[in-house]
Amino acid sequence: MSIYQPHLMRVDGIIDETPDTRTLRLVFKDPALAEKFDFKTGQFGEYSVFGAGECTFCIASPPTRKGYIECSFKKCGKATSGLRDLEVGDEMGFRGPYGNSFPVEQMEGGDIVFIAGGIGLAPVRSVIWNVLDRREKYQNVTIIYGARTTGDLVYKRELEEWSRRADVKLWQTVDPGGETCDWKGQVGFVPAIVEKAAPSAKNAHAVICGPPIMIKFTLPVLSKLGFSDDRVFTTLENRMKCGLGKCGRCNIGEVYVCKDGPVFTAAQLKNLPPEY
Amino acid sequence: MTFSISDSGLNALVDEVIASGTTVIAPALVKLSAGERREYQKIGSAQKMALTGAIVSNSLKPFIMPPSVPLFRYTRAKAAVSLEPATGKAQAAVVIGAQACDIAALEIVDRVMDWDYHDEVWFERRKATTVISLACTQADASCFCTAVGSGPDHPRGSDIQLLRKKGGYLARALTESGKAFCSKYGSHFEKAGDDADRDPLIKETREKVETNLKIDLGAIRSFLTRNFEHELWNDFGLRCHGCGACAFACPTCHCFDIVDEPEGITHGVRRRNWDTCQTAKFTVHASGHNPRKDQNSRIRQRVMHKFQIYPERFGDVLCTGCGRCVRVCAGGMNLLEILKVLDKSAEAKS
Amino acid sequence: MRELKNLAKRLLEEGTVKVVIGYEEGPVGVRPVFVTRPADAEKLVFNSRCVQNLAAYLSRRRGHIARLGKSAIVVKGCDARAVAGLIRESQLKREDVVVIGMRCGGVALRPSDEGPLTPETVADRCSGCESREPKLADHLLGELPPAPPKATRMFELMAQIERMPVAERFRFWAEQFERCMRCNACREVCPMCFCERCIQDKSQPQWIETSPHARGNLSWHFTHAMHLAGRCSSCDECQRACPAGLPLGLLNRKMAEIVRNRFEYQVSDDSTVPSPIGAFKQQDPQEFIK
Amino acid sequence: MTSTGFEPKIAAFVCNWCTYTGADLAGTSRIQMATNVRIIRLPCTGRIDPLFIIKAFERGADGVIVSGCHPADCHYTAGNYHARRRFTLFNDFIEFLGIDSRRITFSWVSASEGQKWADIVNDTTARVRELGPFSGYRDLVRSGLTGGQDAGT
Repeated sequence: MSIYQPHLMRVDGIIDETPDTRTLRLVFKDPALAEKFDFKTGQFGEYSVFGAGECTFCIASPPTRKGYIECSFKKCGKATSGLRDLEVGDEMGFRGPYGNSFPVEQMEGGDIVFIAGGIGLAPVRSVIWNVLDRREKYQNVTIIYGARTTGDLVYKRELEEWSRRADVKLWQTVDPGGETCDWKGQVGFVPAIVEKAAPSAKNAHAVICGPPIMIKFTLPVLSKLGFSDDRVFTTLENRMKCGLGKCGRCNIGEVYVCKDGPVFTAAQLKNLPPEY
Repeated sequence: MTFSISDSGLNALVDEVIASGTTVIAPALVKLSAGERREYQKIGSAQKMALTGAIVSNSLKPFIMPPSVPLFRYTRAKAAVSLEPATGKAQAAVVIGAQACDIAALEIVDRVMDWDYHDEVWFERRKATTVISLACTQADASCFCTAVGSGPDHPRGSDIQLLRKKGGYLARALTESGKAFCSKYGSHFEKAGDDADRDPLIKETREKVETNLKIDLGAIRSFLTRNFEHELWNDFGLRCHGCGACAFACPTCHCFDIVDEPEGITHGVRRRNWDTCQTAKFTVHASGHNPRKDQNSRIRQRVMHKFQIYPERFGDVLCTGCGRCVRVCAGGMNLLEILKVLDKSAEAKS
Repeated sequence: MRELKNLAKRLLEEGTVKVVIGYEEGPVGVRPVFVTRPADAEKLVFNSRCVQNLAAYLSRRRGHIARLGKSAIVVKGCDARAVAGLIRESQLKREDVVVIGMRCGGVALRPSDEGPLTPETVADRCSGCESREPKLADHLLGELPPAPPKATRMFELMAQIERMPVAERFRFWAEQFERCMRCNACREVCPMCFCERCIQDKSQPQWIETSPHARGNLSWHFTHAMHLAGRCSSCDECQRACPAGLPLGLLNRKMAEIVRNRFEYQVSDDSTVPSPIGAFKQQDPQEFIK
Repeated sequence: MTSTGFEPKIAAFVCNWCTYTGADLAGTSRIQMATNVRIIRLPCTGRIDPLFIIKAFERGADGVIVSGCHPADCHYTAGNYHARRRFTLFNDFIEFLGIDSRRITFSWVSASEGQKWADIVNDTTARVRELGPFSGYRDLVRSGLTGGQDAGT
């Protein structure tokens, strides 16, 4: 079987996060593979809909939960439309896991700040659950999550669950004008809310993922709060086809996002050429 | 071990290999409406071979990595899907009379195709192919193999190397499969050949190519590392049409696209097709954002990938100086000119 | 061509144009050049090796050239037809380009073909060319050289194909399109191919299979010829740019013949005449419609 | 049924206002006709892109019928005039590429010409059945070694 042939998966569950964003829960058709399959948080895979093509997403479920993987995606192209048309019980393909991962072991013993914007919460959610499933190994956990409007917030049930937990400090925000009358969370752009939340940088790491504009304005806030660049981790999304370093598509300068990434520190981001 | 083989001996050898059912690929004369040219082709008999003449216009890439190769076929029955691998069908093949720049390219691409993940779709054809090179005696103004660590008689990548001599060829078996091939078809080879009888034209060709381009690859590599935003990139892209003919003609350009092609409602095939970084849709994101917005950045990517990115990771340059990108370019782009500008700027900087 | 160099220098010095798109002696034959500084006007040449159709560089898709500002362009008769095509289809305003027309004595097949023009080296389109003195021109330079020799290879190939029975003709084209690797040079080099997003790049639905096998290639080249019907300025650049050496000029030549016979329309460098496919007549031929 | 038992597959691209209604009339008038035709309805002949016809052949159709309103009857006033010019080019050019234009029938069938529609269907089916199957286009895919690199013997 060539490295391009995907494992067959069955759609086990579908959750509509927002009108155009959906989460698929996938289980391996071959039970032996379901047993053996393992991955690290932050790794990505290629999800195949036969006849439409493949698309590249991170694995949104944490590695601490065995037997299934989840991915969240927005319908905006041929392959994602194919994914969107899948129903529970349909079969599709998955190739992976590829790329590097968030160093959750290295973050143990300290604080962690999770910052996400819009559907950027998908890769971060995998790390959040990975941390919360081993909560005792970490100090304070802060989650700052923003979206354009309240309707655009993804993983609403989990946000609800996190807000009820005592050992997690959750800040939810929507862009100015995106709030509804009964909205109890913050109102403002994510960088402003990070400044307001002002998480302490002492012995802390940050995991950030969202639209480029949000990252561009949040990184300076984090460094002002004292976070050093090599303690801030983000994940890059570049166009990919093979996901394993052969198709020559995802490189930024000499860095291959599929091999050296997708997880990078802010320090690495700074000396990447402006080609992403 | 250096053997020698006469012209008639080589023809007999080729006919015997063909008779044994092995595919033989060799330069052949092709008559086209655009004139006559020499191309690597699957040949049916020895007299189809044209071992001398103009520079071979295509490369060996279509035989190891065809422009479109099926990866697997899928069939959908209601919810269930079944996949049937379409690989694993490569037949044994022998390449005879290939130029040094085309064979060195195969070994250069081997490195990428074996980087952490072993690409069976590439290696099944690669392993099934015995490569017999012929020292090159035809070079033109676009050749620069000597400037990138290769040369007309460079043995890199050849299982057996042929060098022209009066009335026949010297044959040097360089690898295990080369020796095995020589012993299998030993009857056609005569006693040891003397390296001194090689055709002096080979040496003349090397000198001619050396006059085309002399550059310091290391200086260029370090210059490229630090000058991503140098303004010289803005002058290269003007005449380029962004078509990709250079990448398709290039023996070392290995980038590809993976496409699903439904052949009906319930069945179809997933194919791997040649692709090129010279087009906008190579890097455009679903959101419409394109990290490489104009042609200048794409030319920079192609030059960087060959002379900085690949060398940084594998030590060698991703180019064998065959000059095809110059010959096929409709806009008059010239890689030798670009390399000269980079070499001069690198000198000025250091 | 002293006249051309002086004109280019004057236009740049006056600031009438920001760039002069012309021909220069490249490392391997003549090639396009984009002169922005008056001193570089010395590079400009015009001879029988100026084969390229520079109108392709006027299309809006070339953002990095449009950014240079208003341009002047050196054109032969065949190139002027392409400039007229861009103006006719409102890709370019007439006043946004200074057209430097060159009286032409025919060009060679390739920009690196030295020596005088002979029936073997002259380009196919030059035989019997009636627009050796372009009408669409702000400036008209050079004396009119003698008419070029006649190349017959395209006519012979066309006749040979038309003599074939239909099944053999299908096999002929199938073999030709077997060689195509879909580098799309024929599209990128064509001045009339200025779509922002080509139908090949539209994937929902994917009308034309992008894989370079003979089936996808036949569908692409068929559609390309249909989309150029009554628009192609027969500059044969697609044929010259094709690395696989396909006779693509033949497809457009046949389409031009059909358009001429059926709608008495000849592509010219007069941009006021609408193209035939955009218009219609009440009494168009319809004998093949039952 | 002919000796070879070959039954052609024919795709019909018809305009919604005239020919589709005409075909419907043929049905309601219980006119008997060949069943080889698969009708695809489009708003107007002006919307029938030559690419649809090529796609039909690509996927293995043996024949194609394209039919719409008579000139001057078009619901969109000029759709069929534009289509007529396009079909004129298509018909001659397809012949040049080696696809037998007898496999394609262009016709004008108005909403009241149910019988004419049945005749078109029967004539085309008979003609294509006699021409035989046309899988040449669909089988043009040569996987593995492509790029025309085969010099033969």
